[in-house]
Amino acid sequence: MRTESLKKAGLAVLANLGTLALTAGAAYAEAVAAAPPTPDKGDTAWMLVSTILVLLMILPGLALFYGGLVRSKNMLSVLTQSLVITCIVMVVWALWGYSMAFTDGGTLNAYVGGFSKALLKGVDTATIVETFSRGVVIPEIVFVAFQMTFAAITTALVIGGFAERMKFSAICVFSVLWPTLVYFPIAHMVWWWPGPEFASTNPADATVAGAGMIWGFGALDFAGGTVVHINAGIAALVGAILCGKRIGYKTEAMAPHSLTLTMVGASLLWVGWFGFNAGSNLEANGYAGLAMLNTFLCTAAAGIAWPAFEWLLKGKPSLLGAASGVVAGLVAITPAAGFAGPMGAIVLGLVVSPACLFFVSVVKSMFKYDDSLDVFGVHCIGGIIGAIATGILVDPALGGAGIVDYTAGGAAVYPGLVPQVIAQAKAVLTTICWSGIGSLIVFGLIKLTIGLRVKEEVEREGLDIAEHGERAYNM
Amino acid sequence: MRTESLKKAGLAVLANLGTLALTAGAAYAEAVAAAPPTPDKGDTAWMLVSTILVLLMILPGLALFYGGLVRSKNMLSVLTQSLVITCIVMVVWALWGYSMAFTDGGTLNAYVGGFSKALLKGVDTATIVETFSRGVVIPEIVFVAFQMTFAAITTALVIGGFAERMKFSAICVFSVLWPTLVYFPIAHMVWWWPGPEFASTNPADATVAGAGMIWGFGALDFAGGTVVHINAGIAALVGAILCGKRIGYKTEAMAPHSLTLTMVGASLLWVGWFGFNAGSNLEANGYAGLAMLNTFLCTAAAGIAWPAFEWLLKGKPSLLGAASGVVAGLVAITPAAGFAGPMGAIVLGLVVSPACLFFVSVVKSMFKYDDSLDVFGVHCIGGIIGAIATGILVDPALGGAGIVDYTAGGAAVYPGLVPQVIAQAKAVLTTICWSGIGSLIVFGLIKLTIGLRVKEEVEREGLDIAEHGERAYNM
Amino acid sequence: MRTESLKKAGLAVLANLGTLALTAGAAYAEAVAAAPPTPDKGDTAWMLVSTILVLLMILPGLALFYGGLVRSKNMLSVLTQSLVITCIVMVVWALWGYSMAFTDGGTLNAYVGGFSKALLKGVDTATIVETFSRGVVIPEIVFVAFQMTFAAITTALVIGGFAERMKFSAICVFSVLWPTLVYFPIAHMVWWWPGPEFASTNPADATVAGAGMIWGFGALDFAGGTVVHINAGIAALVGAILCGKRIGYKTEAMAPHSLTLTMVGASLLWVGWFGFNAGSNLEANGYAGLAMLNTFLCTAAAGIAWPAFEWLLKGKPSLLGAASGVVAGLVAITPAAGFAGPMGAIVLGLVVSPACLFFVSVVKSMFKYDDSLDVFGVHCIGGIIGAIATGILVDPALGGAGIVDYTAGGAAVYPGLVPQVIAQAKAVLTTICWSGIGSLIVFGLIKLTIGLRVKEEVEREGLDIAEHGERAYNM
Amino acid sequence: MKLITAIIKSFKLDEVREALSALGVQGMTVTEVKGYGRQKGHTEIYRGAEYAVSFLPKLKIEVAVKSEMLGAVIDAITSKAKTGQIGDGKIFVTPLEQVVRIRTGETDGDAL
Amino acid sequence: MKLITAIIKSFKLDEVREALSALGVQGMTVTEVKGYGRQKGHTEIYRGAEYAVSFLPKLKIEVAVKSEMLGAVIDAITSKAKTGQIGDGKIFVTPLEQVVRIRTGETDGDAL
Amino acid sequence: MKLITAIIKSFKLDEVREALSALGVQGMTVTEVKGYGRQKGHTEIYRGAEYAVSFLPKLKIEVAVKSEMLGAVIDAITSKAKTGQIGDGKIFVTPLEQVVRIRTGETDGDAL
Ligand SMILES: Nc1ncnc2c1ncn2[C@@H]1O[C@H](COP(=O)(O)OP(=O)(O)O)[C@@H](O)[C@H]1O
Ligand SMILES: Nc1ncnc2c1ncn2[C@@H]1O[C@H](COP(=O)(O)OP(=O)(O)O)[C@@H](O)[C@H]1O
Ligand SMILES: Nc1ncnc2c1ncn2[C@@H]1O[C@H](COP(=O)(O)OP(=O)(O)O)[C@@H](O)[C@H]1O
Repeated sequence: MRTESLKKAGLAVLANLGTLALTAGAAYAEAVAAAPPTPDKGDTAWMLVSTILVLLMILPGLALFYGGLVRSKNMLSVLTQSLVITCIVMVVWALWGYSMAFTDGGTLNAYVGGFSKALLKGVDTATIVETFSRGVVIPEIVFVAFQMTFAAITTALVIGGFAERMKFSAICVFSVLWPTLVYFPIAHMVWWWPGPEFASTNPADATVAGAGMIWGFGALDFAGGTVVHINAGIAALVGAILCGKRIGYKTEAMAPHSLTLTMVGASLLWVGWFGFNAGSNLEANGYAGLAMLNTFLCTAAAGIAWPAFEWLLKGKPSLLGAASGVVAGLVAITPAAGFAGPMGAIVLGLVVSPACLFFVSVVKSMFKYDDSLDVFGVHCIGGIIGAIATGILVDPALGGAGIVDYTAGGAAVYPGLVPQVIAQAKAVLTTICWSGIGSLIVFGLIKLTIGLRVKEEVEREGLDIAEHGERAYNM
Repeated sequence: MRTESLKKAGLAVLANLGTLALTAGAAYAEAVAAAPPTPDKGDTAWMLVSTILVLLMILPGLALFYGGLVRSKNMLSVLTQSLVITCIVMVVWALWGYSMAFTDGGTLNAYVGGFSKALLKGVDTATIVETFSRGVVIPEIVFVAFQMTFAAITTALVIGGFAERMKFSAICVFSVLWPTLVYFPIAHMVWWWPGPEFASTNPADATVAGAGMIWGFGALDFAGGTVVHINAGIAALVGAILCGKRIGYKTEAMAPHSLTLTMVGASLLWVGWFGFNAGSNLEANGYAGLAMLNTFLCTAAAGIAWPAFEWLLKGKPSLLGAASGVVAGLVAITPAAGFAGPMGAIVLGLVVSPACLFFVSVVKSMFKYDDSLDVFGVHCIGGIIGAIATGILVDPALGGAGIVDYTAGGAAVYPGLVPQVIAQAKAVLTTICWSGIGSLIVFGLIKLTIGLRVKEEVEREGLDIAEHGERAYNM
Repeated sequence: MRTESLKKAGLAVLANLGTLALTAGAAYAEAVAAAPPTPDKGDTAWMLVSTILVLLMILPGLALFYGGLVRSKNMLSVLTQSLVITCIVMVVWALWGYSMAFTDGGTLNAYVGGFSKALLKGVDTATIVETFSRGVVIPEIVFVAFQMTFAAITTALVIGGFAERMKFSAICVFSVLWPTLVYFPIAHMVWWWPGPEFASTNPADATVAGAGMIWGFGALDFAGGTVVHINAGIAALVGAILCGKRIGYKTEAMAPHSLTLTMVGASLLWVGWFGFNAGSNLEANGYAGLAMLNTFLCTAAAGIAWPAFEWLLKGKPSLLGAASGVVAGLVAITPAAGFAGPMGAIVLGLVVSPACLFFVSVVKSMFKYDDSLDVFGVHCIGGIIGAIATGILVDPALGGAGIVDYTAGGAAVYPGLVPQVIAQAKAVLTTICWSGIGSLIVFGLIKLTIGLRVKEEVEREGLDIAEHGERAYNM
Repeated sequence: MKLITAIIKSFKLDEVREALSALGVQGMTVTEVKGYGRQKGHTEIYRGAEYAVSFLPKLKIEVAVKSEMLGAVIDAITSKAKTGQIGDGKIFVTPLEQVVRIRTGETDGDAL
Repeated sequence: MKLITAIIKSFKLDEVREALSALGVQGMTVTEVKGYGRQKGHTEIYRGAEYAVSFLPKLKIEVAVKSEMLGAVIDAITSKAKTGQIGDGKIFVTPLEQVVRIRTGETDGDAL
Repeated sequence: MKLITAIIKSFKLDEVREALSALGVQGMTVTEVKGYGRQKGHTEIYRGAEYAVSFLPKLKIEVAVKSEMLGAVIDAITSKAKTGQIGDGKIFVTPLEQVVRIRTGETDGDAL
């Protein structure tokens, strides 16, 4: 088994070791009880900051990135949706989401956690969670907050697929159901594992047995390429198709009402993404530095490549192209952030931009779906490319960081191109299926009950006035 | 005496222990001299970041939140006022503010500090201040900067009450006088105390004797519910009344010129508020994590509740409602941030929004004052609700963190609902009175000398062109 | 020799000690090999954050500050240029920039580094670099990222000089050539030195011999007054002159299209500048606190002084004046951030604003060059004032922090006003010459080959549509 | 029929609209315009540069009326839009030959 | 010659322009306006305060045509801009005495 | 009296205004408009989607003058607004029956 040694962006909660002790043996549990590790304040400070940065990504980052792209009559609807989704998902996370993602799920553990920490029961200022380094921990309450922002941004990302036409009431229901059926399980499958202490002191099989299913594939996902981006991209596509095209799609001009705001949004996404990617390291050390540097370089390369290809193909390099490239680069490096080397990150950036550009301009036109803000074309496609590339770029021979083998004292190993890429592909496919089916159920249910779409007059007049009773601008 | 053991968001400056040694006894002073604690770099890093975050709250956070709500002809006046107030208060803080707030005031110590640190005398890279944990310190110079941002934002908050009509010269004078007469004393009354080392090694009475008056009530205020929000809210109301209503108030449409910017401002307030609330912990540990999580959850709940009530009552959930809810939630959780439990924070958020909504829509219309941007309705009312609720939610039986009893080795205690709520109420009332009277003096003085209000033509044409010679937009 | 002991914002890479061991002697090298220092996680966390903050300064900070000042038809061109320059410089930095700036340059070491770390060879999660305190290190990969953002912002600053008229293709070529010929060498000259360990254990001459030329002058530059601001200011002036004036300059109204955005940009510059200034300390300690406090106070004073002088001279204090003052204050304090005392910082702020105001209004009109966004008048002039003032304000007698004398166990010394100001002046002059000549070569080359300037119709219609095929706003 | 075009100060719109409604005028069209006239503009200073802004924001109201309404409408506008200070604006009357209501195809008097 | 001024709903612009082009009309000028009429506005609520917004965004199209084109142009606009719902807009026809093309100095019919 | 309506390129406004002032014209009203004509627009591409933008930003100047000024004003506008390139714009002249100055109630010639 090669999977036991993968360094993964999830972690075991020490409090759960009781459960896991079935396989772990009593000796370790006692040792932990004897001398529990204390959080380093540098790590805690970094994780507090990372959490704040992910909020910045959503509010106002994503809200502006998306908002700038719609027509001004729908601006407030995008902003309101982003803001209210964030609020709803956070409350849901505290009530049952954290528990569903980050506790042992008993017989369903391969797919989802349980309800033992519902209402954050047992989480207080003294409880801790492990990072990826043996013996290094951070306060659990900080981890709860950090992961909460991931749930919120993933859900908010989805709305770009059906912007300018979905009912606000449908959005509200979606933001409760979708995380519950789709996000929390996938987060559990990818990020839940027994932790480094257990992994270092137990046979590999035991660690896999205690982990989520996708973790068990041996797939690498440093900061959420599958959980966040592929997941959101698929959901957006499903939502876009079920909702139908916007009135006037492809016949009326639907130019972005403020590329200025879109650029501000893209910039704040970049700034905040360091909380996402380097924060996912859970520790302030050289690996966080690597994740940061990669997040700079892949993004920079992608930010060059997209407008460069536009320049070649359509004669003009555009700001929206550069901003789209930046986002595509950020998406692609997400799973690879702490695994690739800096030169690998640059190459990834150069590849992801033309691929996404091809999708949003050629493929989208071919299949004639109306993914308003290209969530599928940028996040899902970029996420898939990043996920697969991670399996390649992690190779130390290519400058990658290798995979931590906990059973071998934390040595960096690489199982070889084929098995690793297969593991990545399995993770991608599982995510696509789970998210596709789950999203279909969620949007289908809403469509059949309260309905997904606003009335035609509302869509024509703009959602701002009709749904929210306000206008974005009164100049 | 129950008050000695309260954990409060203020701290003793070790350099002052000489003064305090009158009560502390020579033994401790020597011990400190023998082995002064060194700041942990994780704590220092966190406090540097927190300070920056509070600046982000004002510039551009608050400036945009307020600016978006005024008519475009007055946009620059709001921005200029926010920016210049921040600058003035910072300079005043360095000259005499820090000293007035955070030194021993001798015979006036119950109300205000002295001038021993005027011009930051004696503050250098080596001096330190205590946090709330015994033996944990941070560099004093960082504390000076952190607290400076609090003085600046509080003063800037006030201008929302009389936006679109006050003279810029009056604003400038206000920003020197008001902090001096109102803010610095209240900060001293709430946050000045002998510190954990002293409190742990002395009888409770001695600690109270060395502390500011409101601290002495035993009132809890984690991050400034009284000092910042109730205080600014009252001052805004007084300013609004003395300044009089805007021309056209209630007869002309005064729709916000850019809710987009208001939303950006609200988002940045949220992002920056973690510096405010979690930073007020002065340490990067689990309590900072608790303050952060509460700041997420109360805000999220309030951000849901406000538009939900609008939906119920007026038929449409609005963006401005959601943004107002977010701010109300942030205000309410401020005093409670490190005291309430996560579920308590959610409940607080659900309560504060309808209360503020009621004030800004019903009460304000009833009393017919023109608090332009609802500083009173949101900050003062939200602050009062938060302050009172803190006394309840801190109860460990409700999931709260309890109150540190330094004389009992740092154990968490709770004096009971009635005494604690009374302590909170006394703090609220004292703040209302001091701020009300102080603000009346300040605005009254300005009105009688240079005048508060611009001429009618200026108000009609807009303050931007008339007072600043510029327009915000030239599209 | 007085120069050996200066505390400078550059540092030795331990990996280079092999080279330096020629002078250092084998004993030290062995000692280091025996027990390499480990990064403190608090320092690492702080440097991660600082790096992110500098990105925030550019994107969206600088982009908005500049963008708001141009006419709306050229908004996207400014944004695209800022974004794409940032991307290009980052990639160039990883490929050869870091190596040219921060490695030993062999025989050319006084002027520029070598290519030993091209493609970031040898930089990984385990390599470390020294800070300014003996025995204190941070991960090299974090330092690479931190310094990368400096290279990017300096290059992006330059475009303000010739905004609204330069071809995008010329901008792209510039952003590869200029850093290579101008920025990397100057960064090396100012910031490359053998580091505190070497300096503490070797004669002063040996340290100077291993350092860059300007470092060798004994000049102080805490965070890049010369490298960043004077450098960018000169390059902008050269570019503006070679490019020629905008059509309609001084005859048509060219009012800023959105002072709102300019204010947001100035605010984010201030927020991010703490990463720049306090981050340049490379450690989270009291000196970072001092740099932060000075960055607050000088900026605040300058933000008051500029509109105050406008008020006196032209009758109205403007927002653009306050924002310009803020930027001038930030520029001026940059070289002095960790050296001046708080009161010195206030004085510096009060001085720099009227000086820059005089330049942008009087001198610029006299010489009739079209430095579109006053990069020369604010950054170069402000930078020169700051650089010279640093030599005065560092004096402990004026409240300054003094200069670390590593050969005397880290004591704070001051060589006297005259020698220190001469050292500062030499640094300023060297930078002006190198940047002036280098920029002339770069812009001259571009002018002679692909040309610098857009066609007249393009300039009239606006660069957005003609060069990027988009409009910023579709309201 | 006549087309009445009035240039007025922006803050007078609501009063004018109400007065016209009271007269039975059922529709009007408003445009944001910049006016140049006897009313002086102002100077804007951006950093060093001074710009004389000679165009001031005004509103243009267009009302199509039956000829017999002309006097009443002009009086209403004049009285409501007047502040007595320079820059109050002007009223222009042009002949209107034909009116069509798009929704119904009604014409002329019926279309107003 | 006639100057035709039509107030229409914004989203009808492209259809109208195409129809006019098909008739051989080579130019037109469009302005964003606010219309007040039988079509009711909406209420906006900002925190407590409610505003009745009685002006709705419309587009004004101005087309100068030779008199013989008048009927065809009116028909084209009427048919394309019609949704059948209140607020579709109006067409106004005013006499046009003279037209000059600035570029060439051509006048009247030649200038259109 | 005549109402002169000119569509011109935006950057020509200041020159035209000065020329008219020189002729003694004391007022004018300017509107931002979008023009469609022989001058081709451009294509905008947003991610995949291409939009042909056929409307270009222009300024509309309205000047009410006494009939005897007509020729001079037309000449002034024509000469100042001309670049010789397609899209320079047009001048339309319509009859003006009545003018009122709101401030004073003066009418016609006195009101200009
Ligand atoms: N001859 C004119 N043609 C068109 N519009 C005019 C003319 N004269 C004035 N206006 C419009 O009327 C407005 C008010 O005119 P002004 O001369 O400033 O004051 P008053 O109306 O009090 O005489 C101007 O801003 C302009 O929009
Ligand atoms: N008398 C009028 N004068 C000028 N414009 C008018 C007049 N009546 C209507 N309009 C314009 O026509 C638009 C549509 O009119 P409205 O009465 O709402 O519906 P309909 O055209 O279906 O009768 C209005 O918004 C206004 O811009
Ligand atoms: N028939 C028309 N009716 C109204 N406006 C017109 C007409 N023809 C042209 N215009 C206006 O004049 C502008 C310039 O016309 P265009 O045909 O592009 O160039 P030119 O004036 O050089 O012939 C157009 O953008 C439009 O605003």
